[in-house]
Amino acid sequence: MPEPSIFNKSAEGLRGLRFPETDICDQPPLLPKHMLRSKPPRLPAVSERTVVRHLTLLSRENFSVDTNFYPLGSCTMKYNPRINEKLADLDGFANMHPYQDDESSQGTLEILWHLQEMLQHITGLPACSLQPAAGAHGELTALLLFAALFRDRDEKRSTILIPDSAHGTNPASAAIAGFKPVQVQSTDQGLVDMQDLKSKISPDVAGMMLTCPNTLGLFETDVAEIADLLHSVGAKLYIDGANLNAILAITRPGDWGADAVHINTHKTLSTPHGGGGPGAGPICVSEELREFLPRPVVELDGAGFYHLRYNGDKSIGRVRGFIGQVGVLIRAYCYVRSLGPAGLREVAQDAVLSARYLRERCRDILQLPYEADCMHEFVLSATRLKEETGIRAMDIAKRLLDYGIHPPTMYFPLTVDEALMIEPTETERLRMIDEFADVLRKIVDEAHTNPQLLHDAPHTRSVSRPDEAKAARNPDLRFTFRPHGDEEQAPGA
Amino acid sequence: MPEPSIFNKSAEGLRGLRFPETDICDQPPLLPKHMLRSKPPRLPAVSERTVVRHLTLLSRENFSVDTNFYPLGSCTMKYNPRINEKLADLDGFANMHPYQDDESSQGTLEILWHLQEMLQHITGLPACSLQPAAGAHGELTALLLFAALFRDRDEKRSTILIPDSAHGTNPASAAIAGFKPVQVQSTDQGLVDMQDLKSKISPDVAGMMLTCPNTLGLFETDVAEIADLLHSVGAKLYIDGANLNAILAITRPGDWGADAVHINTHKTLSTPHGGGGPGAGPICVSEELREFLPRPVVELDGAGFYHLRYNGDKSIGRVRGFIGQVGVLIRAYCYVRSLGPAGLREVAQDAVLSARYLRERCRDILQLPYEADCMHEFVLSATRLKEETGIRAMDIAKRLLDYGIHPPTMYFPLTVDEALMIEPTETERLRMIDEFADVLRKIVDEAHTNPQLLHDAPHTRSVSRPDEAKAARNPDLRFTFRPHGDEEQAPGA
Amino acid sequence: MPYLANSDGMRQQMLKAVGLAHVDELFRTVPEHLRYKGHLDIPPAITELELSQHVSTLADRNRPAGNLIHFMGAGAYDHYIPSAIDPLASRGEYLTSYTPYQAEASQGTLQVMYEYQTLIAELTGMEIANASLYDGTSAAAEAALMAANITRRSKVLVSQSVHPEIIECLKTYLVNTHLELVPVPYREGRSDLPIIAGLLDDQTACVITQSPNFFGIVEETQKLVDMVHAAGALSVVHVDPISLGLLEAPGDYDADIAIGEGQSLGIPMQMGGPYLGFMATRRKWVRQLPGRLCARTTDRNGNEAYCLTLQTREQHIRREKATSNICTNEGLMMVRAMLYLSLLGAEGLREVATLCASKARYLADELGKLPGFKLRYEGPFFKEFVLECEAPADRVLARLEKSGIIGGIPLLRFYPQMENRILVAVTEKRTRAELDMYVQALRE
Amino acid sequence: MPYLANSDGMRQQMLKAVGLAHVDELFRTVPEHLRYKGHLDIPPAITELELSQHVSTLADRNRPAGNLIHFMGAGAYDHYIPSAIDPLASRGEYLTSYTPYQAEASQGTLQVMYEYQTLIAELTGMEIANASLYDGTSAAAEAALMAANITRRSKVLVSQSVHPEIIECLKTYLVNTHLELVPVPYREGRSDLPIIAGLLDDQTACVITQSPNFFGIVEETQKLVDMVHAAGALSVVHVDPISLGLLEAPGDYDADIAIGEGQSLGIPMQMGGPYLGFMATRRKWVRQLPGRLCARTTDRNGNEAYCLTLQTREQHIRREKATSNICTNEGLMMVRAMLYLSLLGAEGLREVATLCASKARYLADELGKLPGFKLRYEGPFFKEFVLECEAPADRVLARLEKSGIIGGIPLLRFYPQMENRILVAVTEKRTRAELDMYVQALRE
Ligand SMILES: Cc1ncc(COP(=O)(O)O)c(C=O)c1O
Ligand SMILES: Cc1ncc(COP(=O)(O)O)c(C=O)c1O
Repeated sequence: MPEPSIFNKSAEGLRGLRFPETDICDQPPLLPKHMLRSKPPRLPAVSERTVVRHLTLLSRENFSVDTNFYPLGSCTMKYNPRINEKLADLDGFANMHPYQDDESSQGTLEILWHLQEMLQHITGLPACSLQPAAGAHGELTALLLFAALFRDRDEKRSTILIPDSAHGTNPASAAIAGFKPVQVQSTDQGLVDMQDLKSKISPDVAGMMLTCPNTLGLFETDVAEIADLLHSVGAKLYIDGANLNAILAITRPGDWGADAVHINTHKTLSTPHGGGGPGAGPICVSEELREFLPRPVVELDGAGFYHLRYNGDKSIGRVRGFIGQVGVLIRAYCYVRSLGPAGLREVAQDAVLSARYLRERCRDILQLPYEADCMHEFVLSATRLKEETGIRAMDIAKRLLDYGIHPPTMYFPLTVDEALMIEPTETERLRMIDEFADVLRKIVDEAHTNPQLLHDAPHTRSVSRPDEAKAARNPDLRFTFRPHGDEEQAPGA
Repeated sequence: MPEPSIFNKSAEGLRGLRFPETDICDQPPLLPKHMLRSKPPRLPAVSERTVVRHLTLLSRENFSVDTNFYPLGSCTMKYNPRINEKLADLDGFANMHPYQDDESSQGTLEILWHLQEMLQHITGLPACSLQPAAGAHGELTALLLFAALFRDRDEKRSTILIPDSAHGTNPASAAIAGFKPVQVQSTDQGLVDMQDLKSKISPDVAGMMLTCPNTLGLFETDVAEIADLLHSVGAKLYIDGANLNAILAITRPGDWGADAVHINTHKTLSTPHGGGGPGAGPICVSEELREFLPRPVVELDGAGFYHLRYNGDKSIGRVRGFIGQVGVLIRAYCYVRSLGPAGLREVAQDAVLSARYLRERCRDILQLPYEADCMHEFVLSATRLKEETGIRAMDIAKRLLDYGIHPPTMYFPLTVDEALMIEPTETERLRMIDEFADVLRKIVDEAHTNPQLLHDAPHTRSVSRPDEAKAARNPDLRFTFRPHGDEEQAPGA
Repeated sequence: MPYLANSDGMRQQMLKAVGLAHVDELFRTVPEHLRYKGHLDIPPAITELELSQHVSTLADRNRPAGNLIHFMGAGAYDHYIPSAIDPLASRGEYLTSYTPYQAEASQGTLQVMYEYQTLIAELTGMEIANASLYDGTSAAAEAALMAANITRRSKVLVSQSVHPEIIECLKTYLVNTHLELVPVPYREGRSDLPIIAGLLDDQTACVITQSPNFFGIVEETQKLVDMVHAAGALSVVHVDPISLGLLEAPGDYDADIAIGEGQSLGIPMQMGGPYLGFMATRRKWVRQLPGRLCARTTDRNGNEAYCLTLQTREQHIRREKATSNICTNEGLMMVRAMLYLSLLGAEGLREVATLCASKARYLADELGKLPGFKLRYEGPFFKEFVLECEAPADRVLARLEKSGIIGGIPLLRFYPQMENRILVAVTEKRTRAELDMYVQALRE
Repeated sequence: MPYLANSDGMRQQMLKAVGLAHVDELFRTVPEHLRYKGHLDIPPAITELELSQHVSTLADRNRPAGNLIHFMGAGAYDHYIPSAIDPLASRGEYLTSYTPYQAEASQGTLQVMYEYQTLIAELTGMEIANASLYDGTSAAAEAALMAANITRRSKVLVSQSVHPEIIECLKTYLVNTHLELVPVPYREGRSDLPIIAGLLDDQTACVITQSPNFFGIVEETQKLVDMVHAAGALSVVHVDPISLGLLEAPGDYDADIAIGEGQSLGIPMQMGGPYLGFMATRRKWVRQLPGRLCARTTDRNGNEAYCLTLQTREQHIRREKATSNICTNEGLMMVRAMLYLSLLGAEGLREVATLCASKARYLADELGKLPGFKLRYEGPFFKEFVLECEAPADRVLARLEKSGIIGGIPLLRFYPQMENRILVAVTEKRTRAELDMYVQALRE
């Protein structure tokens, strides 16, 4: 039985929460009549119990890290420690207003300042802004810093170079920031094609956005040369840090010559992904970009007092309200403190080891498009299987659901056909990783013996594949109320 | 796939939690060698993530109030408000040591004192002990009070009268308290047989334990006469308050002449049942029993100061450690405050109305053994269906699971054959109650058309009916470790 | 180390299987000279017990709202958070899942998303809503880009009665683009309609206003929208979702894009984030909308099913042509807002809104009677108002703090000329006694 | 009203369906003169917001352990609670389910129960364990009844080095039965073996001791058990579960019934309850065991399944012949203990135990060096010890409190002659600095 809509459970007179009567008497009308709402919104009228049951039952329809192996490449779906949730929710953090003065918020500021420092050490860059709300937001912020720097120097540069294997946010961020993204080819080894890159380098280039390790899970071995090349024409190197999990305490973007990098806390630093967010995308930048950072930044004075600095003439301003995703950042701080430098290094080692091991186990099941050592993730291609059986990466993905495993990232990066990008992470056990390989083999067998089983997968979920074409044709984006109001149709209500 | 045992996930070297190194150096051996454990317990060695996944997946195997209609008669499985959980978990309550002095625990003591008062008002009796840990514990405590009273008066009384429809805890508590339980017949109306009762009344009778409304959901209309009868021979009336939900603010045991009553907070006052507990079973008693109450009791002095009184020569002592189920009692207090007197009355009205309505809807589906108006619950009998189809109450119960409904209480009370005791509670919606009746009708149809379907039910759970006979024959009560230690066998691990 | 899944034994086994002798060989593709040889200057690992003690000590160094009587607002408010929200939103199945790209493994999140979209559409009176943006501030920038995209025009007017951080954020987003941002001075705490009228031209993509505005004043939105429409531009209005329990909704006055900060909908203040940007608009502009969208459709068996839709608007499909670069959004905050609105219903929302308005009015009236204090603006306000003091605001606030009252936000923080002004916000949590204490503290 | 599921309209519909005109008619079977006509003297309903403010204020009136440096023990201890416990144990599926009578709808709770039974059996070194009793104190009474039942003997000896509340509870349970309780004085803080030997006879059902005992001292359990067995009686030993990370387990010294208070296993102190009584024993006595039991078995398809078993021991089947009257037990606390032991594992438990013992030893040694203070007993102790002061204990404790230290429990509370003694407990949460503060505060 599918869980009905909350709107179908609505019945006049029911309530989930009541508020006290006002204790203020004899007030004149509070607001002029024409400003008042005449038609109330059709929010559901339901009891608390109905809401609790609804959300509890719906939650069971989700796969999650807490319930399933979730080797979603590029997303680093690792375990989210519960202590971090608990600490970030402490009253002393949760109930702080963003405009409280520094003196009354020393606890949070101390955490944020230390996190800035930690991220600087991890990335090897000297300055940090915690403001961006997610990875893409960090990309945008950093590109705006580049723009500000060039504006400050009266240089006109309008191009941002981006490899073809890049994540979609890279070109999108470049465009939103007002730049023209230009694509750089990859070699058949899956790395930046240095020839192509050189051909596109010019004084109009403001910078390059490079993911390293890249989205194929490969380390860009030429990264230092790329940095030099860019710098030689006065352009900047931006590192998309989505894959930092592979290189924590192993190698640092700052040491490659990068000018800026973002960190996805919700990947590398294990803040939970929440079904789509929130994350945080702090950036670290070089000394010359520091003065352009958004405000506020957290500073520590000689007397051991932490404060938010809001001034700075050259700051780009701000990319969001208030300080940043503070609640998320506290979790990230806790995570780094729990691991320490040695632990961070072990994270990277184990993440890479798991991927390498799993890749080895998968090599004869599907195709490995690239032979180079992978880092924390690797891509498989189902092209041959598709030719042989008509079974696509999509079908494999859906069939995995029947085995209780969340599918890898599909059809990304775009440079590989029928791609499945697999990232086991350091928090999944050998036994489960072995099981994944076994299941994948079984599915490939099924593709040969019973392809229909895969075309029709999944079989064990509450729904089969949704008709996405129909959804997009005339999108049904909200509940349709019946003309007569009382919506109650649902028993589970 | 069933979730493997946590012991099958164990692998040497893993840990869910680490503790700091000691910061104390150079200590001599802490304890003599012969006192030290030589063989460590075989607890699992697993990471936090393994534990989280294990318990999360297992939780989904449960039906619960949060996820299913749960009309389990006699158990009052009503909605458990979340605010009560949140407030009882506040640091100021959760981290209090039971021996802190009164001065540092005024907040908790104030709540407990007020709860004593509230329960006294609800039951109509002047004194209260919050100590008992559950209903059965309250029964035992009250019977020990009776014994203490008679000892104090040098009266020797050894019999406790108990109706045949009583819950098993009643005779069990009487026996544990050192009394001899004697059974009283019910009439074919489902009420205490006054003739039989009179025949068993004697000066050896210490008291009677009466559930009212009784376990058939019927109000014992002769309750005041019963009290008089008992009192006429110097015996006491104990009311088993498990069914108080039906009569909150409607009628009060104290006004019937009861000498003692227990309240199951985990039923009537909505503290969650936790898969078996914890509950709390505070008792309210008459003035003459007050001095025998267990210690401590909470008192309020003239200066507005709350304190725990531990002295009292005649106190029976204590039936457990410390003060009582304080965390549970705080939830009960919150619940009563949220409803107030008018709300409590509405609870009773709605609970009874739902039962009456559902009974009406079920009357032509199975047999109604008693015609009298029911209170908050009612009993159906499947005797006729069993004769006609071989389908028993048990089969109906198991088939209900396939429809996502938790079965009613089965085969209780013992006075009804093939009993299904149904308590919808005031927190379940009309729509769901209607659905229950529809499903029950459907199941009875299935009993005629496809009895095998019912014999084999449930079909939709992760297990079918467990072999209880096998379980009892040679009970497997704990994991069997393999001789060689490392238990890892489980993929989901 | 905590959180790692494999034991040393397992590691050895894996290394062997991939033919390596030592973990360092895993990083062979990292050029030798790029390998980090140092020791990160980060404190060594601590155990959960130590972390818990350490971070709790830091939390205690803060002075959160609960310990004080709190009148700060300006976009983040101390509203009551219903108790059912935390235990539900924190269920592992919501907390630890990814963006619901795999629909069959995400029907839970997807249905919540669909219901959230409906709730926001209803709340704002608009046709459709997306499934969240980073926050209410960046939502304004997204709206400006969207309006420019729809109208193919390049001028963005913003009233300076809008929150100054929103204006700052707009500047930051737009400075390197072809769009021109024109801030329009306000008058007596309200958008200056005549000036806006004068600036509206055939290059104006949109006019951004806020109501209740930064100073708490309810704008004359209907007039404004009519004016904007007359110039062929779009009206973007930033609203307080709680206010919509009482005030006219953007859909009622025909606004084109409604945005706002969802923090008030069951999200703790947590010093600024994570919050929840919401956005609602007309159905015809769905393809210009930034952010994720969930649609109801059918599965292969014809059963109801939910999935993400119109992903061709998004960066992972359309790349540089996407309507926005947003990827990770505020999913879990959306779950909280969905819960909040479902628990309150229209009635509950009306009650909260009325309590806020009534208490704010009471406090304003009482403060206005004190010598040395007056309301700065006369316009009708919702839950926030500007108090003008004879004395410098910081002195007044310091006096209040002695009584355990955080009296509001000194406007000097945003405007150098506003040294004597305090922005005071009143939520339903403030009791009459607390309001009277506020007045009393200033009377003494 | 909150929590009620039906609206007035629905109520009317239902009333009509049952043929009644008014709700009062629902109670026709309640004799008129018994109906309550008054108005309950209970405060009127308050909303969630008001309740939350009211109860939070009360919580603030307490001074919980976290705000102080805490050395209280005597059966309830301030141990660290791993953070994964709360979010898992509070999942609605565990929190709001009933006793798992319907096995197919309760496999979650049942499997946890089975694993808990295994964990407790392992921890105590015993063959089997039940699925909880009310608490560690009443568990002693249940054990006495069980021993009497097994041996068909009637004398119960209890050493007075057992927690005085346990002795009081035993008295309360046994006073009206045919069983005789004989408290045996202790000597130098330990069970007096010669006296016990003298009292043991062929009517002795069991001897109840505690180790570490009420004064923190580890008893000579092996000798004691041998003696008890020699008399054909059973040895009931009450143990601190944390101590079993370090100390010999009851099974090691061949005890017959091991009981204890499980609060230390991840359950907050919450001023005394709900806690968790555990009990473990020999397999041959399973039919005499009180409390619920879960067994692993197979279902009809031969798959592994769990169910309650041997319910014929229990009150709902066997009524007055049941082994105990317990029905509702401490299910959710059992889930917490299962989580605690799984998270720590044997290694973690050993670490906690060692930290407690080591810190307790350090504090005792340092305090012993101060003039005016000495350790009262010489026996080896685990995490608790008795400090003897020259000054009255309450004066000493008051001095400590000035430094924010709750120095322990004044033993005067239990024994009139112990005016100068303090029972001091040290858990792994106390830091070296805090121990030094304690010493410092008494040195001054
Ligand atoms: C390589 C890469 N870059 C950037 C992003 C965008 O990060 P976010 O989702 O935090 O905005 C992602 C997210 O999936 C990514 O995988
Ligand atoms: C009628 C009746 N009496 C007593 C009890 C025992 O209460 P508890 O389980 O709280 O010990 C119950 C519990 O089911 C009951 O239904």
